[in-house]
This record gives sequence, structure tokens and C-alpha cells, in this order.
Amino acid sequence: PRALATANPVDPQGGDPNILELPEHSRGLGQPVATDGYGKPSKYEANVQRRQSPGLTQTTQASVSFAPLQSLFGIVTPSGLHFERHHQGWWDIDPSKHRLMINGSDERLLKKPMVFTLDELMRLPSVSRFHFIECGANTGMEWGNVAVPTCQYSHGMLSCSEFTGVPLKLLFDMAGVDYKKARYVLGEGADGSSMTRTLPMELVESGEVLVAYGQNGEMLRPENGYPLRLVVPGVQGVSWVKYLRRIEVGDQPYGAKDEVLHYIDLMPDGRHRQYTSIQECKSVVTTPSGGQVLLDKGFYNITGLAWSGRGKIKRVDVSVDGGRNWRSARLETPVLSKCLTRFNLDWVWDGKPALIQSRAMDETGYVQPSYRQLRAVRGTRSIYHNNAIQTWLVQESGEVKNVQLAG
Amino acid sequence: PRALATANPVDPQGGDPNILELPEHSRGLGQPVATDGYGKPSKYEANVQRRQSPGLTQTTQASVSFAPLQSLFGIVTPSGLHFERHHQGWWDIDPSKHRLMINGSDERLLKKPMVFTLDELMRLPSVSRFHFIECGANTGMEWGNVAVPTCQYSHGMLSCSEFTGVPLKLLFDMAGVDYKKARYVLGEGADGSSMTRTLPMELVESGEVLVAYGQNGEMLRPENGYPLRLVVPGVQGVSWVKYLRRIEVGDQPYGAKDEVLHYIDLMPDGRHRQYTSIQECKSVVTTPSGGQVLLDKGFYNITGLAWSGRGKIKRVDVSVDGGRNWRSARLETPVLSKCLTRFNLDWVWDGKPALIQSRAMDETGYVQPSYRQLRAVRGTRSIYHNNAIQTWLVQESGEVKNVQLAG
Amino acid sequence: QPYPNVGRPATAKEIKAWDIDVRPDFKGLPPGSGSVAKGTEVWEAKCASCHGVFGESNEVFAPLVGGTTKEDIASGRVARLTDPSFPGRTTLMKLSTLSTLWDYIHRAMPWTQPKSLTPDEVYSVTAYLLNLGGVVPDDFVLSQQNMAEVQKRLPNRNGMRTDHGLWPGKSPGNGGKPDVQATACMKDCGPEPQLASFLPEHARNAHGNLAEQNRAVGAQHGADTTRPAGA
Amino acid sequence: QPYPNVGRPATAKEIKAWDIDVRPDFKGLPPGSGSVAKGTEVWEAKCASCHGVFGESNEVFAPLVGGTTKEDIASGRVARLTDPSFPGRTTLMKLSTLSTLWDYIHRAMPWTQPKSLTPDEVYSVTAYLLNLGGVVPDDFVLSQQNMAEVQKRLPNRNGMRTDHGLWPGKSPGNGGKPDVQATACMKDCGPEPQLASFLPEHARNAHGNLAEQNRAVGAQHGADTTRPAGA
Ligand code: HEC
Ligand code: HEC
Ligand SMILES: [Ca+2]
Ligand SMILES: [Ca+2]
Ligand SMILES: [Ca+2]
Ligand SMILES: [Ca+2]
Ligand SMILES: [Ca+2]
Ligand SMILES: [Ca+2]
Ligand SMILES: [Co+2]
Ligand SMILES: [Co+2]
Repeated sequence: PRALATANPVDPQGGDPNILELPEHSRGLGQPVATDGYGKPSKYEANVQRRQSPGLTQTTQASVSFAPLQSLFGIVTPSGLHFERHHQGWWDIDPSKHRLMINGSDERLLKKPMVFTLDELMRLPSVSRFHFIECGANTGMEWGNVAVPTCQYSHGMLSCSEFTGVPLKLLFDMAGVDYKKARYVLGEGADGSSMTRTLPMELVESGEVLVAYGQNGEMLRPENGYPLRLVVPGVQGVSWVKYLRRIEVGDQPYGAKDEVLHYIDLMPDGRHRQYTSIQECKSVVTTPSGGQVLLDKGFYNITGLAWSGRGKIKRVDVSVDGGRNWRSARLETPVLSKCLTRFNLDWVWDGKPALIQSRAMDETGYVQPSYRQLRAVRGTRSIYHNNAIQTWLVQESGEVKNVQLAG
Repeated sequence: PRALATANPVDPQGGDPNILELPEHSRGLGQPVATDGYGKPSKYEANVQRRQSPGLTQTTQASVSFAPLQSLFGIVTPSGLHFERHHQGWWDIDPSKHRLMINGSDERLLKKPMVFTLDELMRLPSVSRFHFIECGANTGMEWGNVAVPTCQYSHGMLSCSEFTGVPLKLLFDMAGVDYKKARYVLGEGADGSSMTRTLPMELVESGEVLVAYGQNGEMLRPENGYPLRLVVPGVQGVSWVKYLRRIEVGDQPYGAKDEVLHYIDLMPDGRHRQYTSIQECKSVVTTPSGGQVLLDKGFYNITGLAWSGRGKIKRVDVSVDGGRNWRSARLETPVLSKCLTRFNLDWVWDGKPALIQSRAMDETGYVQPSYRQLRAVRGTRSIYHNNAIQTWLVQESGEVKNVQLAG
Repeated sequence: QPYPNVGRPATAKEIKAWDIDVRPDFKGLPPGSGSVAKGTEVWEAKCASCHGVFGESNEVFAPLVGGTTKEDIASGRVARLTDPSFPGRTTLMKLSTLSTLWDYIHRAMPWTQPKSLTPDEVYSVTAYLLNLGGVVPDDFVLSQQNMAEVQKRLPNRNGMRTDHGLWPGKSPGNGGKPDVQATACMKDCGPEPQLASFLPEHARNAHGNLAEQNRAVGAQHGADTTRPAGA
Repeated sequence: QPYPNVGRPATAKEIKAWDIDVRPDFKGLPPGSGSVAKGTEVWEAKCASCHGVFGESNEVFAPLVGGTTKEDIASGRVARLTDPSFPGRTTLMKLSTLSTLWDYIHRAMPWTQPKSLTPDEVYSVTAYLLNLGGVVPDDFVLSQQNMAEVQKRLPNRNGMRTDHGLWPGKSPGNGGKPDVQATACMKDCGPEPQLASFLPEHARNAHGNLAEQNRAVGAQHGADTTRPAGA
């Protein structure tokens, strides 16, 4: 390893000046409470930012910023670092003027079209639940080969929050939906793109789909749809319609732009899979990960995230030899359905090259595939739903590289 | 109720101008991604701030700011709204210069005193856990009578986060602690007050006490001890030593300033209880709550928080008639040990005065007491550990008042 | 009424103002029409600056037209989608339902002034784009009446599959059965690993200096990519 | 060594620099001494501006001395703590272990320059405060040697109880048994409720306008406390 070691060697007769010379903060008076009525991270954390991937998009309003997974802990994504995906820019909407409409594609499907204010929605029974949200295009740049250096860019269209809102089922009950006939649901945003996506009524009936206003204890952030968004656990982010203004029930899918021109997966036979929505079981080691440098040999905690759009994570295995041998990692509790699960595993690095991988399994028994297994079925041009096992190469220098393995 | 109703009545032939006239954000291009590499709440959320209670303290660096519980959802407290309690002001410490020392009060108790850098601590096996932190003095102003108008001031020295760090037991094992002899632990901060508190070794042995660097996915905030603090689940906040620089093991309690002059509970016999630390089972309705106004009759979701320093919440009952009759509330999952639990209950307000209370029960079977029950044992001068049932009076006007009931 | 005093009926005018979606069966499509000629005008005035005069630009987005053939119109399958070496995919190569194009232009374009077009303008630019792709002739007038006919000529109208397991409902799709099956082998698995792909050295700093994209402390720091690897 | 290359031994000098705690048994107390007279000087120069010349100020904090008597020194219990009508509690009324006072002044005072005092200065101001409280005579010299003797004269040395259930370990305390027992009655419980305490109307706006302390939307809004209730 390079001589960056921080093991902080000191003269046994002397000591570390950071200890022997008391720092200023041990000898003075600090800042008052409520210096910031709404606080912010330390100035020493300035490197921890969401970022665009250079060259990925030609505009900044129809674009993506990636969450810095390599610097995050646990499962909650700080709302300030939540990944962004906008199609026509983000807005800070006055919530007192925002309205939600519930209607039917025709009168047979819904008895009473309704309008709600925020004041009213917030009077209704609410639930609070932890869920991940992942863009269907996450890791999309890597279908064919390695394209980006760090897990921020390879996996950073992923975040996890505690969402609070009203189960959509409850609003549908109020409006008198005919669940026999109305098997499809359209969500529509209030922004310029007025994003629309179709959901199956089954998901709404499960009680999992929320009309959410809360995220991590406070209101949704403007970048994430303030003041209202759909929460559709297990389903790709594009369906979690932001700036939600309208929900319609219908008797067939809606063929929205993002169901016909995007978020369709090109198969080797030249046809596209349409209405692909579930985010299948996936995981990634976040440290050590691409673009990082191990400072020394010795002990390391390998840590990462696992998730599944089909339920709970059951097991995560980690390999340090490129997939030849695996050990099961410790899963942090609580392990929640359609939520990130943090895993940790002890590792002593001997200074030799190592190929680090993680492989998640969910409660349905589905096992995260290798690139070989995934490509054998789907080829390399899908763009969406790449849930292959990620490989990081720890080089002798300590520097970690994003790599893909043959065959 | 006052004529504030927002039920948004419209002419059935016409409609709401907020719908009929498309808003600017439906007709224009919004802001780019990564406008803020680290985002912030909507400008319309400016009222949601942590605040000092006027007149409570004479200085602002030895003081408190309260979290706005009345505006929060779920169980996670946004880190920017986490309550603050400083004794000599807060600091933004350079983590690359910060050190943690582990030592013994003498050599018999610990074989190898050690020093760790942040780089090193972050290599060790970590855990991530959700826990509440409550100041022992929370609700302290209300022991004798009603003193403050809102739940921000009455209960706002309470927050809940996902903490990530190294179990202190692991560091003690590395340093060779003699667990037979060393039954007490001292934590010490690096700030001006160099706050010290004693912990029982039992808590460390349980694996629950953490040397934490992470909070809600990112590093601790400077106001909360960046870069290191103790996490002592179930125990009052003062023991969660911030800016943690040193941990000593010893064979007797340390009688620190905040164990002898403060955080001692004055009993009716004129003696103080010393080393009171556990935060017993408690709850509070956060909406509707003091200082709020119900805009209309009709349906409301009563919601609040429950927690216990002794484990999980088992049940929360809610009364709307001042404690005569109770209904059990829905508990949001996950229900975690020594963590906030969100409860919700349906309520139709008939426009008449109502006295709203919540009463929590934990897994040990302990039931949150009324003021009468609590005062019968402890009097009214304890300052600390007031976990009595809170009463909010909803007046006919819709305005909610903080009240206490007789007898 | 379990939730008294919460919410109210939507009025007819309100629903009209917001219910703008157009479905594949053209439910929701407002009356109106527009010619290719009119579409050319609208296009040049309001669209060409971003998408290019012939919808060919990839300056702000992938090209809208190109890549489709007469044969595709006949088969309803865009042949070039089977060719892995064909570089990009235009909108027309993917479009399987005409409603989608109409609905999207109507709700979202022009990008900086969404919802500013009249239905007739939307019909006309849609006709223009279809004409560029050879789907309709130069003198065509697209209207509410003939949308369903034009649908039958879309080059990729038969290009979609729903026989997969990624739809979270009963239909369309196979009800959720995964297509890829892996196993959780634990010992001596697979072949000896061999590197197949990694970033070339010249791309080392293409995403900026990674030292500045990692926390200043931690088990690992960020690599200084302003300097060559190993330096 | 299960965690190779993580952490290192602390040096003797490092431990000396940081291990400053002083326990009730005076372990950790450094050698040194200081007279009441010297303490008066230190006090007036470095402490009086905040705490008052006689430690009586409650401008920045509760008074440090006052409220204790000769009888308290004899009994080791501060009698005034039994009087619910006695307003405040001074430091000396509560102090049960002398180490605590020494340790705290040494680590944290003066407030704006903590850890700037020499051990001798700490001994001397501690002596000064004890003298103000009548615990030691005017000509007293407090030192490492006689701290234990002075401890025996602290007015509230017998004023602490640990026979409670709020310590999360085996000892001190009763091992965790709660002192207050409530029951979870569900129907027709307790007496008819009667208001006993609420904020007086004149305090309505004492915490600022509550309308500005609640979100602008929500099931409830904040009360405008700049106007009288019900207005
Ligand atoms: C100021 C630039 C701009 C103008 C003017 C503009 N567009 Fe666009 N157009 C875009 C961008 C950017 C996108 C991609 C939006 C996204 O990613 O969601 C787009 C997307 C589209 C698409 C969808 C393509 C696909 O495959 O998803 C169509 C169709 C389209 N535009 C048609 C039009 C028409 C018709 C007009 C004029 C009436 C127009 N555009 C004017 C910038 C523009
Ligand atoms: C600039 C103001 C200031 C100066 C100067 C100052 N103090 Fe203090 N002192 C305070 C404040 C404020 C507190 C309360 C700190 C807290 O809440 O943690 C305090 C607390 C104390 C306490 C603890 C009281 C208790 O019951 O908790 C003692 C003892 C004390 N000071 C002694 C001294 C001595 C001795 C000096 C001088 C050597 C001194 N102070 C100088 C402001 C000051
Ligand atoms: Ca419709
Ligand atoms: Ca997406
Ligand atoms: Ca010591
Ligand atoms: Ca506290
Ligand atoms: Ca009403
Ligand atoms: Ca080393
Ligand atoms: Co470092
Ligand atoms: Co309102």
C-alpha cells in the first residue's frame, strides 16, 4: 500500500501533538444553540455531495444526480443527498395552493371524483414506512462494460427514506372506486413534464401504495416532489410520481411516454419489454468501492447495501476472490420489506489484489445474478434493470477499481 | 370552530382557480439537478425550526434548543432539527485531528490503553441502530404546573436517529478490560465543558453502547458531537457524551458535575436521587397539540410518539375525554427497542371541548403514569424524568391548549 | 362517510382542466386536426431549435426520427433494433402506440413552455414527425378520426413484449416470475476470475478528482485521480 | 489480535494530558494547594464577573453559594431542601462530593477559558467558595492532603439517595425496579376531569407567535397568538 497509512505512529516517550497540545475547542467557548434553526453538516463533510455524471445527459433539467453511497452509513439516506431525477426541472410548489384530484377514466369506474387540499389529506389516517427507491436505469451505464469509476455513479440512483402519507386505497374507497372494473391506476405530476405512469390496482389494494407528504420526519424535499408524491414500494422510481396532482383509475394501461419510449428494456430479439417495473433483488459493496484507497493492510469492515422489490432480504454473501468463495454477511436490523438492508463483514486485507463482490438473496429465494447469467437472458442493451453482481478490484497499491469479470 | 375552514368549497358549475388556471410550474421549465449538492427543505417549511424557550437559560451556549415535534412525521428526526443541549457551546471539529483514547483508572483494570484515529475506528466492525435520545430534563418545566404552550417546548428535547458506530465492548476487548473489576465507565468530551458521565459496565456488555460517528446515514452533525459521540440507548441524553475524546474504565462511579449538581432528582424528603439515568416509558400526542388550531369539525388523525428506555413499546392508549375512557392506537412498524414508536388513531371531532391524552406501556408492562401518580411518589421538584401523561384541551374555537388536570 | 369533512367532489370543469391523458385506445383524445404543412410551421417555430429541423438533432436529446424503413411499416417491427451495432435509438424506432406521442407533446412540449400548444398544433406536429418518418404522406391531415388508422402503420407497433415478470400486477405479464435464475454457490464456484472490463487510464479523471468525492476521514480515502494511478 | 493494524497504545504523556478526572475517593487529584486568600484573588480576577463577587449572582447561572447553615454542616443534610417554598438551589446546597467541585472547575472554568487554571488556582478558588459557605475558615489552605477531611464537612454530603430504579446497572440502586405504578384502565376511569393548570392569557404570546411555529399547511395550523384567544 502507498504510504498514506494513518495508524498514527508516535514516539512512545512522547505522543501525538493532537493529544498533548489541547485543541482550541477544549480551551474555549463554542457556538450558541439554535445558531442554525435548521442545521447542516460539518464543513469537513463538503465532499459528501450528490453529483451529475459528466456527459450522461445533455441538459441539466432532464437529468440525474447520484447519491454518494460510498460515504453513507446505515439505511437512511439523508434527504439532502437523496438522488434526483427530473424530466423538466424541479419546483418548490406552494403547498397551500396544491390540489390532488382523484377521477376515473369514465364514470363506471369511480362514483365520486374528488379534490383534496394538503390540509385535508393531512387529516386522514397516515402510515409511516421505510422503503428504498431506485431508478429503473440505475447501473444502466454498465450493461455492456465498465463505464464509471465509483459506486456513486454506478449505483447512486438509489435512496431510502421513512415515508409518511395516506394509503391510496383509502382515497379510492372515499371516491367509490369499482375495484372489479378499475384494474389500472394512472398517477400524474403537476410539473412541466406532468409525468404519468400506470400502476396495477393490485399494488394499491395491497395497501402499500401511499400518497406521501412526509420523508424522514419532515415534508418531502422540493427535489423529491414537495408537497406530494406517490410511494410505490418495490417499483422503479419513475412510478413514484412527484408533484402529484391527479390519480385516475382505468381499465387498461396508459402507454405513457415513460412506458413506451423510455423505461422499456431492449431484448436481444430486437423487441422491448414494456411495463417492466419491479426492481429485483440487488446489492452493492459501498466500502471499499471504486475510486477509494485502502490506507494500510490489516482489518477492514466490508459494508454495503442490499434490497429487493419483492420483499425482505434474506441473506447477503460476500466474496473477496471474485466469486470463487463466499461468506455470509451480518445483516443489520430491522430487515424491512422493500427497504435497504445494510450488511457488514469482517475482512483482513493481506495487501494482495482482491476482487470484492456481494450477492443478495430475497425472501422469495431469488438470488442476485452475475453479469454472465443476466446477459445470457437479456443481452447488453436493456439500459434498465441491471441488478448484476458488482465487482471491485482492490489493487496492491490499495486503490480500488470498478471492473467486470469475463465469462 | 373559527371560520378558518379549508375544505375548499367551490361553485359546482365552476371550480378552484388553483385547478382551472394551470400554475406556472405546470407550464414552465424548473430548476436543474444538483442545484444543491446538499439539498434543503422547501422555503414554505421555514416555520419548522428548532427553537429556544424564552427565559429558560441565561446564556445561549449553556442552553437548549427544542425540536418541533408538532411538525414531524414518523420516527426519524431530520438531523437539522435534532434538539440541542450544549454546556459550553458547540464546535465543528476537524475529524482528521480528533483522537479517541481508551484508558483505565489504574493498570489493574485495563491492559493496554489505546488511541484511535477516525480512520481507524471506521475500519472496525460497525452496527447501525435506531434509537431515541431524550434529555433527562425534557418536560422538566411542567413538574409543578403548565409552563409552556406547545409540545415543541414541553417535549422537544427528544429526537430519534439511525446511529452507526462501533460497539464500545469491541474497543474494550481490544484494550484488554478486566470486566470483573471494571464495573464503571467514564465518557469524556473534547469541548470546553469536557462533559463527563458514568455508565454501568452492564450496558456496555449488553453490546448496546456505541462509539458512534454516523447519524441518519451521514456523519453526526456538529451540534450533536461531530465527529464522535457515545450512544447509550434508553439513557438520558447527557450520558451520550459528544465530541467524545476519552473513555475510562474504573471500579466506582465518578461523581461528575452532571451527576452531583445536575441531573439529580429532588425528592419530597429533601434528598436528591443520584445517578438517575433511565428514561422511563412516555408518550405525547404531537397533533393536535398545544398552540394549534383545528380548522373544522370532522375527521382527524390523532398522532404522536411513544418510547421507553427499558425496551419496546407494547401499546399506546388514547383518551379524548381527559382519561375517563381510552382506545388503543395503531402502532407504526417497525417497533424497535429504545426507539420512538409512532402511533395513530382515528377521531371525529364534534366541535365540543375535548381533553386529549396518550398513555404508553412498554414490554416490561410498565404503564406511563398520570401527574397524580407521579407526584404522589416524587413531588414536584424533581426537574428531571417527568414522564407523566400530557393533556391537550381542544377548545370549541378549535384552539388547543396545554393543560393539567386536578387530582 | 367514514372521514367527515375531508375532501369534496371535483367539478366537471376541474376534471376537464386536468384530465388530459390520452390512452392507447385514444380515449381522452380531444377533437381537432392538423396537416403536415401546418406541422412544418409549428415545428420550425417551436421545436426545431432543440430537436433540429428534421428531428435529427441529438444536441439536447436523442433524435426523434430516423432508423425506420418501409419494411418496418409493413411488419410493425423495426429491423434495426435487432442489430446490436446500430448506435442510437430514435423515438420513432421505439414508438409502439401513437397516443403516446400525441399525449406527450401535448402535456410536455415545447420543453420550456409545456401545455402551450392547442390540440390542432399537436395534431400537426405529430403529423410532421410521422411524415419525416415516412409513415404518412406529405399532404396528410392527422385528426381525431384517423389516429387509429395511422396507428396501424407505426414501424414498431409490434415491437413490445409483456411476457416478463417485472410487472407488479396480474396482467400484462407473467404474473411476476423472474427470467434469470442464479444459485447461491458458496465454495469453489465458477471459473477462475479474469478481468474483462475496466476504465482506461485516460478516463481516470473523467469524473473529476475522486479524492474530493470521498469523506476526508474514513477506512478508505478517495484516490487522487489528478495523478496517474500508482504515483 | 482480531483487528490487525487498527489503533495503537496510548503513551504515558498522552494519558497524563487527558486523564484529568477526579473521583469521589480523590483518585486523580493532582498535588497542590491554595489558600482562601489566594482564592479571593483568583475569584475576583477570573470568576466574579459572571458569578458575582460572593458567588451570589444568578445573572448567568444559579448562585454557587448560599442556603446552607452550620447545622447542615453538622448533619450533612441541607435542611432547606426539604422546604418546597425555598426558591432556588445553590451549588453548595447540592454538592455531596468535594471532588466534583474541584474536577469541574479544573476542567470547565472559567467558562470562556476552560482548562486554563493551574491546580493551585483550582485549590484556591475551591477554598474560597467553601469559605463563603462557611465550610472552611478564612485562613484555610486547601490541598491534596486535606480534601478528604473537608469532604466530611460538606453541608449536603448525606443528601443523595441511590435507592431507586433509574440506574441502568446493578449498583448503585435497586437494579431497575420502577417507583411509580400505574394501571391501564380503559373504561370509566378515575374522577371526572377538572382543569388545574393552564397558561394565563397574558403569557399567550410569551413564546412568540405560534402561527409562525407551525407548518403553513396541515390538519391543524398554528394559533395567531398576537391576537387574543377566540378573536
Ligand atoms: C427547449 C428545448 C426543446 C424544445 C423547444 C422542444 N423540445 Fe422536445 N424535448 C426536449 C427535451 C430536453 C426532451 C427530453 C425530455 C425528457 O427527458 O423527459 C424532449 C423530448 C421530446 C420528445 C420525446 C422523445 C422521446 O423519445 O422521449 C418529443 C416527441 C418531443 N420532444 C417533441 C417536441 C415537439 C413536438 C416540440 C415543439 C412543439 C418540442 N419537442 C420542443 C427539448 C425541447
Ligand atoms: C464568562 C462567564 C463565567 C466565568 C468567567 C466563570 N464562570 Fe463558572 N459558570 C458559568 C456558566 C455559564 C456556568 C454553567 C455551565 C453549564 O450550564 O454547564 C458556570 C458554572 C460554574 C459552576 C458549576 C455550578 C453548578 O452548580 O453546576 C462552578 C462551580 C463555577 N462555574 C465556578 C467558576 C469558577 C471557580 C470560575 C473562575 C475560575 C468561574 N466559574 C468563571 C459562567 C462563568
Ligand atoms: Ca383520463
Ligand atoms: Ca426513475
Ligand atoms: Ca482517571
Ligand atoms: Ca440531557
Ligand atoms: Ca367543512
Ligand atoms: Ca499499520
Ligand atoms: Co485520514
Ligand atoms: Co391551510
